[in-house]
Amino acid sequence: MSKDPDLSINIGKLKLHNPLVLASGVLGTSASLLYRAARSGAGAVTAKSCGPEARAGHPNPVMVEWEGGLLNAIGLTNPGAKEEVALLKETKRQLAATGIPLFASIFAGTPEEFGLVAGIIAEADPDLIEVNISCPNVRGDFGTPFAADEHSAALVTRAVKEAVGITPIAVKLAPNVPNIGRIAAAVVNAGADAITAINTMPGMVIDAEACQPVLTNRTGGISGPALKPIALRCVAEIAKTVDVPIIGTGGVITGMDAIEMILAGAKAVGVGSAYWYRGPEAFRLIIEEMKAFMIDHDIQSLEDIRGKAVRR
Amino acid sequence: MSKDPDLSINIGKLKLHNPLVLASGVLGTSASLLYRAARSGAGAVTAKSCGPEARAGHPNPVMVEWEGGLLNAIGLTNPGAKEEVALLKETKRQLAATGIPLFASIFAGTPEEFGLVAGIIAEADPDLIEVNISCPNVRGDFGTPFAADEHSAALVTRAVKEAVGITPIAVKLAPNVPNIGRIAAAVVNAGADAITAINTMPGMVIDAEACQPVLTNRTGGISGPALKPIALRCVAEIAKTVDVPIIGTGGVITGMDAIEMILAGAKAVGVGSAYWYRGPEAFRLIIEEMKAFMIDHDIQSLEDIRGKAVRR
Amino acid sequence: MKADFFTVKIKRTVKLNHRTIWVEMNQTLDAQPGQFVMAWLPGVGERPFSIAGSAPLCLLVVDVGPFSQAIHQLKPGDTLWIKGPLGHGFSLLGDAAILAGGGYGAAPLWPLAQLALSQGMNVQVCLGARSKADLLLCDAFEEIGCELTLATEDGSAGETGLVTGVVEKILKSKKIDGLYACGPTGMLTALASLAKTYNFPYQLSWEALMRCGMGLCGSCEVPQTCDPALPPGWLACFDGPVFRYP
Amino acid sequence: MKADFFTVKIKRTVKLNHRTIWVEMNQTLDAQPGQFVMAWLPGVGERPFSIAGSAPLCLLVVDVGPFSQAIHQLKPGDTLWIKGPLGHGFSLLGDAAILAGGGYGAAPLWPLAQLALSQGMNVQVCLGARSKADLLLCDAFEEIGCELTLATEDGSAGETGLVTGVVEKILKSKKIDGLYACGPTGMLTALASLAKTYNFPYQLSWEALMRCGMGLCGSCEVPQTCDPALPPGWLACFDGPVFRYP
Ligand SMILES: Cc1cc2nc3c(=O)[nH]c(=O)nc-3n(C[C@H](O)[C@H](O)[C@H](O)COP(=O)(O)OP(=O)(O)OC[C@H]3O[C@@H](n4cnc5c(N)ncnc54)[C@H](O)[C@@H]3O)c2cc1C
Ligand SMILES: Cc1cc2nc3c(=O)[nH]c(=O)nc-3n(C[C@H](O)[C@H](O)[C@H](O)COP(=O)(O)OP(=O)(O)OC[C@H]3O[C@@H](n4cnc5c(N)ncnc54)[C@H](O)[C@@H]3O)c2cc1C
Ligand SMILES: Cc1cc2nc3c(=O)[nH]c(=O)nc-3n(C[C@H](O)[C@H](O)[C@H](O)COP(=O)(O)O)c2cc1C
Ligand SMILES: Cc1cc2nc3c(=O)[nH]c(=O)nc-3n(C[C@H](O)[C@H](O)[C@H](O)COP(=O)(O)O)c2cc1C
Ligand code: FES
Ligand code: FES
Repeated sequence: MSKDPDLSINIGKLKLHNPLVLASGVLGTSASLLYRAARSGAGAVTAKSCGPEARAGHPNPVMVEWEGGLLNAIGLTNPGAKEEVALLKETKRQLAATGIPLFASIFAGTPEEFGLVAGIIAEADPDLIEVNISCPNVRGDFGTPFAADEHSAALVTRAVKEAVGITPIAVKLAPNVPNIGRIAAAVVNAGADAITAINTMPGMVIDAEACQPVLTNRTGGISGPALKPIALRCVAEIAKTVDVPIIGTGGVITGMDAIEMILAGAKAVGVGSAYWYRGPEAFRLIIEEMKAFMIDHDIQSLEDIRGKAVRR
Repeated sequence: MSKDPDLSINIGKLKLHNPLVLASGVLGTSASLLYRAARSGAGAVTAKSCGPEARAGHPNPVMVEWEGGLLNAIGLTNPGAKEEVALLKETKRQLAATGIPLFASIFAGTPEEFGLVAGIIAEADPDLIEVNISCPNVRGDFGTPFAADEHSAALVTRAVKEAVGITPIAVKLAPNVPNIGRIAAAVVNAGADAITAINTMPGMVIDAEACQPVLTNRTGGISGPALKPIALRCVAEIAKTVDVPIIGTGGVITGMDAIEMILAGAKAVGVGSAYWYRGPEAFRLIIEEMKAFMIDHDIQSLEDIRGKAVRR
Repeated sequence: MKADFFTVKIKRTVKLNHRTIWVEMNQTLDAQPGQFVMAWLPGVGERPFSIAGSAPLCLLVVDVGPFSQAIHQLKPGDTLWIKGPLGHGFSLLGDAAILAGGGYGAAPLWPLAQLALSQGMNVQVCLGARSKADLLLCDAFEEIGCELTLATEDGSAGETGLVTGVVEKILKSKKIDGLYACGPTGMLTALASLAKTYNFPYQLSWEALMRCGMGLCGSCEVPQTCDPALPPGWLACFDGPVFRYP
Repeated sequence: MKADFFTVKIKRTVKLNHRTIWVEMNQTLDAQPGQFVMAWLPGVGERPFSIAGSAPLCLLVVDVGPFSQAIHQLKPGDTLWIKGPLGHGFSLLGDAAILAGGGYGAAPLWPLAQLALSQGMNVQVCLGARSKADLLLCDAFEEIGCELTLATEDGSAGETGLVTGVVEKILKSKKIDGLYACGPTGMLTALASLAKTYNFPYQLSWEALMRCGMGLCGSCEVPQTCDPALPPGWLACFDGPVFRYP
């Protein structure tokens, strides 16, 4: 019960005052929204993924709740890399006083294009660039995600790494692969400084009455509670395989979920859908619950329990 | 409201009086259990997967319920192919009067071994042999599932097809692949008469208090409600790609779920975890609910709505 | 709140003016005035609408494009898919309220007026539109006992000009405990600054492009340029649609 | 029923005989007599145990192998993981009951006896074991007002022989409305045929190897060779552990 538990963590040289990272695509579409998330308790915030050109995204419906979680196919709505630089710069300005790191997120259609977008985004000097090779909602345009195989994942990683210089990069992986550890190893070998796992799991919600999938895009990405056991398994598998920091993401709604993610081997913890389930206070609530658990169990720092559930 | 809706379907030459198929591994461990499922309303029943040798399975805990579904790692407990033949023969004897088809299910460690097991099992003359190339719970022993890539999946399919002669085979696919349509196409080209989709999704449930995964095997397979949107998406993707009957399996708990599965393109509908959620009356309840929906919507036969939600 | 769709059947539709209908469903939806729903028509789209009545659920729909047009085609017995109620609505203060609506902004004010009257409040309703033919629910507000003032840009009914003008007059002349408004962004921005000038509490129901409707995608952010009193990153779908100040 | 684990703390353990303890937890579990729990000790395993008391939750644990041994090591304040209550328990019939327990089969009979007495029933308890030292809960049953008859194989207490013998004597001599039993499979098989011979309603709590505990894996099927009255495919974890006949 003595001193307050230490929730701070490092991702490489970056220091986060707590491990919670606003997940990409959730409220990361403007400087003010990122600022709001930061002020409401996030340890770091990630901007919505941006690509080479502006995209309007898919027509509505783009999101629906089902029994076990959420399903979305926003369709990577974004203003394009050039505009995004302005957004990121403004965000950095607003965040400066808080000391809370800003992560950018990028996607593209080819490894070369990934390099180009990364180069543009690097101008804004984000604290980290997340490389989204795993969005399930843009198949039609971009083919099977690069996260699907080691070779493509590595190619993208290398292209981005070359383009951004010293800015650290995290590669964001997809759960619908047979062996995520192998993909993780490939991107780490190719230069990834961190791994974000996982993106949403592809799914479909059908409305029998309507005789149609609910989302206009038909398929979407599953997030929220139903994703948690999938994410924990992926994080555990990655933690077994590589040594870089993992931003464990998927279905973290409570402090207990976040603790589980860290027990599975995550360094930081992505938080997205929790905003829906718990409202704008999500970060603060999760932090409080983590602290309560740590005090109860006499845990001084997260490093003491990281990966503990899966170490042999 | 006129005549009773027709729930019967065909899988190749097999006629099922309704589309519900007891999923492999759920209560398919003895003739009496298979008989019970058949008597309780199933249109067909699948025996628990059997391999070349007897296996005790994993130590307890082997199963746990979580917020959105179930997680199991039974570990393919089975008496080995030779014993299984006796079990299947006895089951056929008991089922004879009901006219309800019996599906066997097999797994093995190499394509050749799959052929061997299939050959042995074929002696029992099951109505169909399901080829389980997708069990997530035996990695340690059997490496990445064959369902992970087109080439291995096709090799196994061909080996089994050659071994069994005219007995129809269904190949059971895994959800954790980037492109399930491609795997489906490969196994159909290699001779699969039907496809069962999907097996459980790999996952992990961690107990923070215990600082451990709950299952002794650490990881397990997710089934039940949380699997449904994943299964629907897989079935829709497979239905777009190939023309063989699909046994749509995953998270079907209610009649509405079954209807959704058929709207996604399934011919038959696998039912496993529903036994837990709804008890031994699961089949009968699902059938009643399907009929009620069909009457309400003036649907005469399932063929009228099959694939309707995903046809362009 | 659970954001999945459920179906309702259309009980009847009533034409309110040349391009507006009132749609009554066959079931109720427990909601506060000012909350909204996402309405889905499979194959057509999904759009946000204010809850114009909750027992039974009613919507007021202006035909401005493909989706609203499709709603106009619906017949009694047809199905509509609804997700909601979503967001946060109005909450009444004091004894005297002024409700200002521009165009279909009258929709959420209708249940609010009913609630205010049932609580014994004095309710002043100001409606504005381009011209007389575009005004909505005037008779309805009057019949239930609201004091009604109108403004049209072309002077075809009530005062000539914007609804902000008539609101300002009333604020100057009467004791009012709160201003409640819904309408186009420009109108709300003007009302917000008006209310601040006269130091009135106000509750404005903002519009914005809604995509997820669940406070996740960021699409419906209302920037501080609309009203400097808005906190940074304010989301119409989740924090609003009603913004309450102070 | 939800089959996830929750934690309970050990309040105290009491030694009942050379290899058996009574474990009392710090919380209650709403359950019927005859239902069971799966107990999990991380790193050790998970095993089924009858609920021997529900307010607070109590288990009776015989040390027969690694898991039960680990339970014997637990101290007050230690944590145990519980999944349950699972399955279906006993349901009392009529005015006079005979409860027959073999070994730790006494466990589920204890809350059943309490319930029966509280309903004003006459309760006859027959306990059997290898020898006197193995008998469980004898004093307890007697103290609350049950009539007690014992049987040991070595004759060290009560009648010499099996519990089935004493049960048969009572069935012959008294008006009994139902037989309730828990114990080794052989004992239950014998009791089932005995009850059928004398045409008595019976409820037997069967044991079987439990894996999922949720009626899915098929591991705990009790075959008709154990009791021909069992329906085909009867599962101890889900349909039982108590089988009621007729
Ligand atoms: C909180 C809220 C409450 C509303 N309440 C009502 C109401 O009670 N009655 C009513 O008639 N209308 C209401 N609207 C506006 C209504 O959503 C639009 O009129 C409708 O979406 C038009 O769709 P359409 O396909 O017919 O036209 P479109 O051609 O698609 O669009 C016409 C205009 O409608 C608006 N619009 C389109 N899509 C959206 C969207 N996803 N979110 C917000 N605005 C959009 C834009 O201003 C657009 O220019 C409300 C909007 C919001 C945000
Ligand atoms: C419905 C039910 C209620 C029970 N109630 C009690 C009770 O109240 N008190 C008590 O002491 N024991 C009870 N048991 C038995 C208890 O589960 C075993 O004693 C315990 O599992 C032994 O585990 P172990 O690791 O100590 O020994 P092990 O060496 O693992 O096994 C010793 C013996 O225990 C039995 N056993 C082992 N694993 C299982 C399993 N998964 N399921 C069923 N039996 C198993 C087998 O007969 C085995 O030979 C009950 C069993 C069942 C099925
Ligand atoms: C509405 C929404 C939009 C998303 N957009 C993106 C995106 O643009 N880029 C990305 O990498 N991930 C995106 N994601 C995935 C999240 O970053 C996260 O990986 C996923 O939602 C799982 O976390 P959660 O369960 O906490 O939401 C999006 C998720 C949601 C719910
Ligand atoms: C306890 C359990 C055991 C299973 N064992 C097998 C198996 O042996 N072979 C197999 O192909 N699938 C097995 N499965 C997977 C099911 O057949 C089915 O694909 C999956 O559970 C999804 O369906 P559901 O959500 O209806 O349960 C098992 C599932 C469960 C829950
Ligand atoms: S519409 Fe997505 S956040 Fe409001
Ligand atoms: S233990 Fe699995 S069915 Fe009973």
